[in-house]
Amino acid sequence: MLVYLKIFRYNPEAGRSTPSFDTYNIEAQPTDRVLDLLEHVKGHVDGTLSFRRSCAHGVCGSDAMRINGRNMLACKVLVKDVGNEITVEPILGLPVLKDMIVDMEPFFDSYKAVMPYLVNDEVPADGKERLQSPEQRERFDDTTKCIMCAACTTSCPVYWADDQYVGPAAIVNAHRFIFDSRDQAGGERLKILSDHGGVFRCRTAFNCTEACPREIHVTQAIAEVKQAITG
Amino acid sequence: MKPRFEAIAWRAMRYSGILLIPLAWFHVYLQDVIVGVHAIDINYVAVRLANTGWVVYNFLLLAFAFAHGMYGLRQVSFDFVRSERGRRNVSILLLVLWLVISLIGAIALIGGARPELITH
Amino acid sequence: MASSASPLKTTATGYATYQGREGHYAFLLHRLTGLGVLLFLIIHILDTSTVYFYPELYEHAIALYRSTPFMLGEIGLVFAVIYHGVNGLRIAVTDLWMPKRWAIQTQRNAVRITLAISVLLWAPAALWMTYNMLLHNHGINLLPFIGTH
Amino acid sequence: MVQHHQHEVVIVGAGGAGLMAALYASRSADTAVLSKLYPTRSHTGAAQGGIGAALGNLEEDHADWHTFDTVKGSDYLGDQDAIEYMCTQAVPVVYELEHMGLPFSRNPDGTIAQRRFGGHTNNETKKPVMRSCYAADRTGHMILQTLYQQCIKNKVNFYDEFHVLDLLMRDGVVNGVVAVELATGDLHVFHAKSVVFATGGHGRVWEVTSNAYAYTGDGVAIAMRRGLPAQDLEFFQFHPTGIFKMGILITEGVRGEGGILVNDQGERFMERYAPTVKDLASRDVVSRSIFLEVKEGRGINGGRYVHLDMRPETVNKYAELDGRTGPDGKPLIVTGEQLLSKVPDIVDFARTYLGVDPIKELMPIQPTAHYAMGGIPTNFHTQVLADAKGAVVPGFFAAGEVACVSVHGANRLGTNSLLDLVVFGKEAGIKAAEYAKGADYKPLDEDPTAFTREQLDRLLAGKGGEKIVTIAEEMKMKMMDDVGVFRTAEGMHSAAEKMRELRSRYLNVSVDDHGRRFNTDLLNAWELGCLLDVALVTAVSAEARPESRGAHAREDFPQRDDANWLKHSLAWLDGDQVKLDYKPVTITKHQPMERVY
Ligand SMILES: Cc1cc2nc3c(=O)[nH]c(=O)nc-3n(C[C@H](O)[C@H](O)[C@H](O)COP(=O)(O)OP(=O)(O)OC[C@H]3O[C@@H](n4cnc5c(N)ncnc54)[C@H](O)[C@@H]3O)c2cc1C
Ligand code: HEM
Ligand code: SF4
Ligand code: F3S
Ligand code: FES
Repeated sequence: MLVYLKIFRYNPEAGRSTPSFDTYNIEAQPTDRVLDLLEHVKGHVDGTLSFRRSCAHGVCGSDAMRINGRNMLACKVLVKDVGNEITVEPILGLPVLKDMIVDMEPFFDSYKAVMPYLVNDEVPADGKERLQSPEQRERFDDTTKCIMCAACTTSCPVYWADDQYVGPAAIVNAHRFIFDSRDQAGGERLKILSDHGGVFRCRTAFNCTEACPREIHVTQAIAEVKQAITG
Repeated sequence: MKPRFEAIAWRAMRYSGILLIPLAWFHVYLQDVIVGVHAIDINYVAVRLANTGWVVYNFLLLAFAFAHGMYGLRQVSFDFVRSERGRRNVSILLLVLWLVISLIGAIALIGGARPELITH
Repeated sequence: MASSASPLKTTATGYATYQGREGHYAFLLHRLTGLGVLLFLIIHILDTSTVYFYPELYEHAIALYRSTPFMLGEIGLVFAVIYHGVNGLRIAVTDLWMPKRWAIQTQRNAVRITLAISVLLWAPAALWMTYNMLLHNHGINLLPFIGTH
Repeated sequence: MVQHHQHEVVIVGAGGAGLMAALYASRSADTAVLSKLYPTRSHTGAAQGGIGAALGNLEEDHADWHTFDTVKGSDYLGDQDAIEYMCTQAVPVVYELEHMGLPFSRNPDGTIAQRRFGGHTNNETKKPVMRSCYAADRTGHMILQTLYQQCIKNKVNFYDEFHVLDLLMRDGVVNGVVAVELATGDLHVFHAKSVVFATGGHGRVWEVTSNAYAYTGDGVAIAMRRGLPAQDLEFFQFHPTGIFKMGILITEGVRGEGGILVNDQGERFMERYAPTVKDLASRDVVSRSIFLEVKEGRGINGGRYVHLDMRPETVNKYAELDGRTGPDGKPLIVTGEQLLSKVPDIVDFARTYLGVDPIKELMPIQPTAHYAMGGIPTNFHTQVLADAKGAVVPGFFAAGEVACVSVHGANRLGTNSLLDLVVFGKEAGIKAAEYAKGADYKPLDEDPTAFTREQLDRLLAGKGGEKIVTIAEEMKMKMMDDVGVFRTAEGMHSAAEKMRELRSRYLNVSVDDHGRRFNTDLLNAWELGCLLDVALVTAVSAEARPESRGAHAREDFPQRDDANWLKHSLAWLDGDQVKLDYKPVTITKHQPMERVY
């Protein structure tokens, strides 16, 4: 089938300092990934087109972009899922550096701000594993799935406006530790998240949950953190 | 403790919202739909404000709806005012507005309507 | 050099063009109606206060409220209060008591139901207010058998 | 503009191996981690099955058994001292991961959950043993996340999106690397006392692969360009069931649950190739069978794929024919729902990428390039070796898939790669820091970026009009056909010739992008150069080995030849020529035997 592909372009170095769109007509299979189309354009038509990708099957989190107006992983959406008119734009709310490539530093900074690591230095005397029941493990299973693709954070209307907001991805990663029975820094994390840029900025717009390619219940995780804070 | 404030406000927003359903809906249905603006004039208001029950009702409405709304506005404005200083200024401004307007409303509620002052 | 659109522009772009699902539109409408009702509330507190401070002005104000544009606005206001309330209830109840219901299908349905309930509650009021507006401002009586109000 | 940095230890790669090395090196030495991807994008995150360690949480198990299984799995080509070291270290290192916060799945008693995996057995009963420690079906993801989190906690120095292009050496001693910063296009020289390579594999040499775009063999190619050898590149594992064309992995678990492979005539062809175990034969056997079916025109519609059928009615039919019974002795009957709950991820992949519901339809699959057993030769202290006698390259360490210790020999067992990463990643971190503490900074050459600039400038100046994709396509097809699951002298020879031709045409590639910022066009072209180098050496090393062993399967030499070929190959790339040498396999306890399961 013939696909009409419209791609956002921005590259001040090459004189394209005003964002604009290039269009391509491409012969594609319905089962092609949108990422395959981008690779086709880059390989055969215009090598300057730039985007990030690695695993090509939705597990590394490199290629979140706005496809037909909604955040998705280009490698996890097929042509037949989005039709033959496809518009590809960078995710919103992070500075665009070149074409689909945005500056991820602010995103990772927010992640780092919520202490996304286990805090507990006590290990059993025999050096073996700490015990944790399957139920305790299940409690935070959902939020361990995050691949930090930023699809959620950059779909959030609050984040678009307010870069002080840590955003759903950071909260998801905090949730993963707050509800881990082995962790000892839950209180500190909750304190960070109850501050101005924390969970209470969330207006339950739900775009994050809709956007998450790992089908994490993001809004639910945020609500659970809010409840943990307000007791 | 600022953080504590956001958490309490979050709960307050939800409880006050739930409370506002009977308060605000009844008010709106009564005045705008059942009675209607064509039947409302200062005498109508005067009669109502002479009744303590209605005064209390209006007080509750004023207190909850306005606080709820102003806090909501604070949240909305925080989306766009990102600096700590800016946010403090906005908070102060909204607080002052809230107090002044509430005060005006409260005085009017207590003082009641004064149709006798109309001179024409 | 990065292209950092201003947050205002990013937000406007996002609000207007992001193809969110039900939740996105519910959020926008909630915000719009909340701010709308607040604006009205402020005006309303101030104008009603004139019954004490400056009664003469109140008469002018009421006259203004009776004009057709204002009455149309009032019909909108009623919708705003109803929708904001029903939707606020959805948010408050889910947040406070059933966070597990922040699940995709549940919320898509919940938002649709919220909107349906709002319209159902609003429609009779809106019809009645329209009837009154036409009757009082334009002398049209849609329901002659009821007689004049 | 060239920027200079100095760190005692420089680690290239931020996957499982690189991050583990970083955690340990940074405890005592000033350490920097360079990665061309954000660390969490590394391919370690794609691993699902689990990490092997004889914890014995559910049944009796011993590190010795694990050692033997690995030796046998390697078709006796693995070095037994290294294997024993890895399997013994497995137990404490898995506990260590748990202490770092890795969310392993749990048994009812709260201990780490374990499951069975191909090739891992109870050495006495010969039955499969539960040895694979797992976190749902996301074990690699959890390892990567946990290690990255610990690095954040310990404030490890990261240089994200820094693509390393060259290894710096002086008088045979490694003293740094050169990298290009993607965001600016600037070259950076990292002056170091020790360098650790942990850059992963090179599965992108083949057309159909389970490997990431980033798997372009940079580490091996860079080392070879600096005159160092590559070991055992002829051994590359093909996993039998990858999604047709895309290569995305479909786990063995599907066949473990009773799924079967069928050809165009609807025939269950594995009956012919492996009459006893049929569809559950080992990876190399199944891959070869599929290949033969396709070659003989029995692929679906004559195409390059066959079907994997896991519909409940099929599973039940063959369960009865095979006489497979449930615990109650009655024929095994499964429902669609049960199958779905056993392999949820696969069902998701099939639905997303094939639009096929595997409970109701057939999945088109073909063998997919999966794992590099070969790589940069190291001893089990991760020190890189320069020759067959075992001389170490001072200051240079390698770990993870890029390295060849060799613990996987001719064929890797499932769950042993993740283990390899953490055990040898840790060792690399410790050893690199130790070395750095006892060494001085070796002065850099006058113009350390010269070689890098030469490579990049040539690509930027290219006017020949050859396209990167064209050359890449030809390489992948040729390697798939002739140096894939099944090999002949003729095929490998023509592949080597083809690689030589492509390498000369590569000199004429031209790139479209001449900018500096995120010039992924240029870097893709550079990566293609690495792939071509690795492909050539693979083809030549393979052609030179006239036997079938593990993943190296030859039509013309179907038998293993221990008398002549129980040895590792070492290959040096010199211009167009590949120079080969061999070194003995370290054998301690286990003498080679015939490999039957
Ligand atoms: C689909 C799939 C499933 C698997 N399942 C299992 C399993 O169940 N169990 C198991 O044990 N193994 C499994 N494996 C194998 C295992 O996951 C890999 O072998 C292992 O993760 C490799 O880890 P690594 O640390 O060596 O490399 P990676 O994790 O790939 O990291 C490589 C790093 O090097 C960096 N890099 C590369 N080149 C450069 C350069 N030129 N400059 C700078 N940085 C560079 C990259 O950015 C990356 O950070 C699986 C593999 C695949 C593909
Ligand atoms: C009728 C009952 C009402 C209910 C159940 C209700 C509920 C809510 C809730 C739960 C929120 C919080 C949303 C969030 O934090 O994500 C909210 C926000 C808000 N409410 Fe109400 N409310 C009601 C009436 C009102 C009234 C009468 C006003 C006007 C004065 C108002 C103005 C606002 C504003 C401005 C916001 C902020 C919107 C935003 O952040 O986008 N609400 N409401
Ligand atoms: S929560 Fe989901 S959408 Fe957000 S970063 Fe993680 S994986 Fe991506
Ligand atoms: S989109 Fe944003 S407002 Fe909350 S529910 Fe998600 S974080
Ligand atoms: S390329 Fe890895 S998630 Fe899409």
